[in-house]
Amino acid sequence: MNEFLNGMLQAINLILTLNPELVEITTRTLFISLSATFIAALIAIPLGGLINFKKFKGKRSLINLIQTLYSLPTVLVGLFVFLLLSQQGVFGDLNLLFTPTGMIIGQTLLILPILIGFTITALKTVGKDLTDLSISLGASEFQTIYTIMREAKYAIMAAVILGFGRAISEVGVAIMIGGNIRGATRVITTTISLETSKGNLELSIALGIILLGIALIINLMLNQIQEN
Amino acid sequence: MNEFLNGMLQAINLILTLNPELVEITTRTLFISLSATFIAALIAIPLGGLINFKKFKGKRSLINLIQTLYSLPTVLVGLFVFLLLSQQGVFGDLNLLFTPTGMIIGQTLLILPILIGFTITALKTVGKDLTDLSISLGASEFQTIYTIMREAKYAIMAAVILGFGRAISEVGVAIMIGGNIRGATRVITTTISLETSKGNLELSIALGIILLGIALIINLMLNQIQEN
Amino acid sequence: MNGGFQEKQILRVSTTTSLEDTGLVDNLETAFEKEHPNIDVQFVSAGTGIALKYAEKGDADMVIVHDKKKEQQFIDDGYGTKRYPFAYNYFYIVGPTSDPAKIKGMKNATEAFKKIMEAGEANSSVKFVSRGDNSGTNSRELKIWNNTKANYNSSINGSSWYIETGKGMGDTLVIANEKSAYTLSDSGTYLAFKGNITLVPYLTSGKDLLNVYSAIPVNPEKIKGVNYNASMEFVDFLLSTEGQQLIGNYGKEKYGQALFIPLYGKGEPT
Amino acid sequence: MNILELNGISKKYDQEEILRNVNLKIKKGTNLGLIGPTGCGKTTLLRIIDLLETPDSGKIVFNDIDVLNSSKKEKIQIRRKIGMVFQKPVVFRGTVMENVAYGPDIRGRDKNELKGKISEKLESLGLGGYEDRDASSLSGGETQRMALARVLINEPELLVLDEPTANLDPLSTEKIESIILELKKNETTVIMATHDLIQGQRLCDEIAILNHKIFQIGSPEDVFSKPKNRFVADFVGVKNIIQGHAEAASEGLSAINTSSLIIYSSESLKGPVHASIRPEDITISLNKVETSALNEFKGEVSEISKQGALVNVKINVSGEIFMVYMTRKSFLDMELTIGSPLWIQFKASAVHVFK
Amino acid sequence: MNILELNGISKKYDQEEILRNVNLKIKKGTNLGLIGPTGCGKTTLLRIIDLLETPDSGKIVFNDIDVLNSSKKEKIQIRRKIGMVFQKPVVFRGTVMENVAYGPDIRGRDKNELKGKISEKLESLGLGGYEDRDASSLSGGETQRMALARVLINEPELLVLDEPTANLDPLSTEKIESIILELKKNETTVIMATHDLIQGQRLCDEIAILNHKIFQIGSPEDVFSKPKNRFVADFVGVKNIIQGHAEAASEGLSAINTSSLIIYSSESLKGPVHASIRPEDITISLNKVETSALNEFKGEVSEISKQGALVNVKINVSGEIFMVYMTRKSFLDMELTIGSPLWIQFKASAVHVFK
Ligand SMILES: Nc1ncnc2c1ncn2[C@@H]1O[C@H](COP(=O)(O)OP(=O)(O)OP(=O)(O)O)[C@@H](O)[C@H]1O
Ligand SMILES: Nc1ncnc2c1ncn2[C@@H]1O[C@H](COP(=O)(O)OP(=O)(O)OP(=O)(O)O)[C@@H](O)[C@H]1O
Ligand SMILES: [Mg+2]
Ligand SMILES: [Mg+2]
Repeated sequence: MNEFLNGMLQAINLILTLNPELVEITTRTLFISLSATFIAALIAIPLGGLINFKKFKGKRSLINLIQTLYSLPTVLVGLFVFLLLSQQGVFGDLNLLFTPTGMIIGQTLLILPILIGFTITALKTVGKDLTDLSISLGASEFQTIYTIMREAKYAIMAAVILGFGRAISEVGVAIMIGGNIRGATRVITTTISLETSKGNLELSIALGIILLGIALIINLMLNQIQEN
Repeated sequence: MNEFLNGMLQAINLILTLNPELVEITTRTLFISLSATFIAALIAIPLGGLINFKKFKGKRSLINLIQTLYSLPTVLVGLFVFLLLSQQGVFGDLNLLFTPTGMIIGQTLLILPILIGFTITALKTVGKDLTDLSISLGASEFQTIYTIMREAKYAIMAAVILGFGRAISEVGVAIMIGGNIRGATRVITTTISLETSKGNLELSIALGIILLGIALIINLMLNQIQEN
Repeated sequence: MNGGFQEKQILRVSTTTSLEDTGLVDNLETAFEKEHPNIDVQFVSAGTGIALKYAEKGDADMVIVHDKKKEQQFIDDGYGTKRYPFAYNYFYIVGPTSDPAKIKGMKNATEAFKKIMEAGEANSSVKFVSRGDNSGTNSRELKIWNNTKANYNSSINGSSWYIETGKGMGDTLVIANEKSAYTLSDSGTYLAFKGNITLVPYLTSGKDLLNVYSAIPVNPEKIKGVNYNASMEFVDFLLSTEGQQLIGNYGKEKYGQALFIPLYGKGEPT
Repeated sequence: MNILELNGISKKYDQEEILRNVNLKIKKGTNLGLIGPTGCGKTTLLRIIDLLETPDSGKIVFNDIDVLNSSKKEKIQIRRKIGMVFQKPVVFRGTVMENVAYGPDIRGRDKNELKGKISEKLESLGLGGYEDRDASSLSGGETQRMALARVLINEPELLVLDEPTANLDPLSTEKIESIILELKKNETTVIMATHDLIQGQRLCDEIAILNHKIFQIGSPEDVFSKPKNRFVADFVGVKNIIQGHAEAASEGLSAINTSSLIIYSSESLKGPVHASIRPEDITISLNKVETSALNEFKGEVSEISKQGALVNVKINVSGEIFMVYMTRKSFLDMELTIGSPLWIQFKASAVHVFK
Repeated sequence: MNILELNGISKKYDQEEILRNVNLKIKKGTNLGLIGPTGCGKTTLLRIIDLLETPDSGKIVFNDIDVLNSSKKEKIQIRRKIGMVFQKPVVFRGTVMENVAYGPDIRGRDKNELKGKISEKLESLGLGGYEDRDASSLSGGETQRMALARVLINEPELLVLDEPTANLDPLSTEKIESIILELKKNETTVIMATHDLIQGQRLCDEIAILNHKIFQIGSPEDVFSKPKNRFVADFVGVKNIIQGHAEAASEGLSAINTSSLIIYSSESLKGPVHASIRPEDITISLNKVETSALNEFKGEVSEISKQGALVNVKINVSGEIFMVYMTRKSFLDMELTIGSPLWIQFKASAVHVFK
């Protein structure tokens, strides 16, 4: 387990020396995963709200389907988006393959089910009394959903943090769509994979620790947002 | 996108012919991921309960840390467990590297933070009134925790489903600790990776679809359990 | 022998992903286990670096790789007993059909690389994709760049025409295909991906492109507990006529050509 | 003009019929009290009126609009004219101010402008200075008053109150009651469920006695003194109820034959009936007196219980028990104890007869 | 023997002192009523007694055990002897049966054996046949009764009730009250918060008037007729309160000088005082009469209001207003209207004097 101690020292060293490649990769990682989380939250929270509050046929099945997509392997999402974005794919003309934008799209798709699913779960735990109260006070459907969201904000923020964690820690999408191209689409996880396959275990560990450090900072910030 | 259509056809074909290798891999996948989910739930649900109900210094920080571990990259967990289980590692004598048991340990560690964190989130949404009621009726601390768990069972089950999804869809741990050894530790995701790297995209897609099918069945079963 | 009812032993072989991707190891495993029912061969595939690490830590009994320099280092450090070369083939220099660097018909890999570099500097549509992952293929690529006498660190690495993927061979081929770029590939992976990509091979032989595969048992004196005997059984099988024939025929059915040329006891080609 | 009409409202939960063919017409500006035993469907009916629950059948007309057949948007508009205070008041996360501002907020009113108004409203409900308190930490009574403020701030045309003073002490109850009476001056219509009969009497123009269906509706005076049937009589606490058979007697009177007495009534219902005499209509004397009261009987004191300012005396007349209220003073003056013999008198016009 | 003693209990929430130095001693088998305005700390005090809240200072002794200094285990044992029904009853997910079985369950009792007992208990509370109903769908009153059943099934030594009949109609209230009185026979001690003064009078052996601190504690009779101070007097609804200055007069009497009258009292408190006369202790006559009452004044009717069986008449005597209760009958007999002149009389012994 010496590797872990060395990894930690190496992590500190990399951070203190502000290793330029590390800075570049970290910035890119943050940009991509935060963007994906933000976009996914923007879609998932209202959508989850709608699904929770609307009564429709097949609702139970839809929720089951969403929960099933928690098991979506990242490679499969990667493959799917890759086929869409490749030169021969439907969106080939957009030239998004092997770009950070492409990776954002992939990660967004990856974490959408989790965010939608857990928004629904979060809202389910808010009592019917509050929904009734809001409606009774004259709220429109949209206003009611918004109100209940606010009541469930703690749980919804937990879902967002989870989504971010999934995005920043995943590697399948990043590698399939980004291609791990140095200077263009390399992110922390793909670098870890690369260094591991090179046998540079300590560097991998150092990078993993740095990733967790970043996640900690982001979580603290998200928690701060939620308090207000 | 033809690949997806073909992949789907191939998936159906593989299932209908009960391809023996597929059956073997699928059984192993299920065994490993269900075991990991089960063990993790067994640890995480009581632990999450304790953390939620106990008042102690640094609780907020502990929860932040747990939420940070949502961002744990699978490779890092893989690496960590690999170093522990390798012949030179602390638990080298147990000969667990490149075995399903080792993979179960890795996946358990991977999903523990999510399960603990979301158990806490689930319990937080149960009103203080119910805790008070339970205590007032003479429940011991343990009984109160159990009661509140039952009140939060929907959200806790959602967390378990999420944990299972994470376990069955991850590949980093499976490949680092399992080694993707044919006939011994090959699971669906590592097969997908292998087939993708071989260029057999359609087979990869077929396997991905089968994985989702299995996840659907398990989710339906877990939901069934929760109803009772 | 206790009447053949000996306890089943495991032989763990760590190998590179590019070799596993060809599917050869599956065939070797099946044939070997048929002859040695008490040995369970387990192939663990990973990047060359980690594959050697597995062996160094005693988690594998033998390695099969194709990176002579690293193999020698492995033996010099005392981890491996001896190299047993058992087959070879050639790396391919592949590129887009339009061949913007005009390397078609060239025979010398070093010259071809030089041309690609010059064309890349002159013309933004010429690109070269490197695996950049310290794999055997990547080592060979760097060796060829060195032969061109150009300074790799200053004039190649970091240039806009030179793309580093840090990925396996298959993914790298796919990226090269998407980017209409040249790349260096082992023949097996290229043939496996041929159906999915439009890249064509331009140089497929020559000294620079020679790719020798060898097996190295882990040294039981340095690493306690490794299964040296089984490793030697497997080496014997690899070098046996039966084993060599199996290797020589592999791929004919699927790709219409053999992927590996067995050595049949001849010395390692140079 | 009727602000609200309910026609044939029925509602079932799990096969069980909670409301059966409920008909109500409420004039603008009236206070209607909904009284009935627990579980009789009061809350259910109020929730239907607030459009939170859809009846299984029936028609609701609010301000001439057929509510059940109107669009979602119209329903929201109607709901904005109705304010309901729930029996179990719940609060939104946040301060008292945020809770009360909710209604104006969703109506798009400017919050800052409203702050003063909200503070005034809180003040008038005895919650002055509570603006920044965490709403979830309020006491039972405080929560109930905040819930009332939250509704009143929207100036509803129709105010629906589900047991509005159930958690309040007498002083707060008085305050709330005066606010409800105040609203009447502003033409606000009020429908309130209450289990406090006296409160219903004090506040309401009309009382409906509900037990899954409406048993009687009318002025409090009528409902309390002239119950139409035994259920209402029992429920409103009519005390002296006697079963008998009524027959025509001389001069437009009817004679009610119980097993042991004949009681004269000035009402004309015939056949098997119930008769009731309000305790306050019965006088007592130690000796037989000559009065105009047609009914005079001899009995003896069987039970004495003090209740607030009054003493309840039960008098046994040949097996029928009559309850009489006395002030403490006259009780002491007459020196009554259990077993004291005495005479009771009541007029034929004080005998109410019903089925 | 005292089952519970509270010594110097204080509790603050956010700087605000909710309870200040509360002292209580409760004998086994007594019914203590806790009465006070909304927000006065009743619920807080009950929660402290149920060990749900820890006071900032003070001591709690339950059955001779110093509760606050006892171990967790002991606390659970004590809590199992105390049953509390909350003001806002909440329910566990599940059926009524499951809710009521909760207490026995966690005490490890056999559920099946208990089923009959639970059904009986439900029956006795008017919830017969409710066993399999979803607890969350119960009406307000049903929920409250289920909550009572959930606590009674554990046969607590000390029963803590927070406004137990707040959501109940008169009939159900009567039922619950008779159950509470029944418990007394089994030596169960009861502490109940209520805002219903009459209920307090009916059910309790002792009444404590609370407003952050205890203002008075004693028998209902004492508290209601002899309030120790203005707060209690106002709160318990003492009607005729007059300010004045008391001086010694002949024969052990004191003379209370208001601005316009001199009132004689048989109590001896001197100095600036309040005096109160219960409405039922005042008699009325159209002409001056010769009685033994030391206080007789001439006044005129200033207000008339009917309330249930009684009529409230307010009489203005040189600016002081006296309220008198009359039965409807005597009210009609005297033919009173606003402005009618009359005389009032009350004895010196009916004048209660306090600070
Ligand atoms: N957790 C809390 N945080 C802050 N303030 C609180 C909290 N709990 C109660 N209070 C405040 O303490 C005061 C007393 O509350 P309590 O619930 O004891 O009143 P109560 O006498 O039961 O009133 P009611 O008759 O309305 O139920 C109230 O002003 C209330 O707002
Ligand atoms: N959602 C529901 N599902 C099933 N039964 C219900 C539901 N809501 C109410 N009930 C039942 O309908 C009956 C009427 O309930 P409702 O709440 O209208 O009574 P209520 O007259 O308001 O009583 P209370 O005075 O106790 O508040 C009760 O027996 C109740 O248990
Ligand atoms: Mg109700
Ligand atoms: Mg209270």
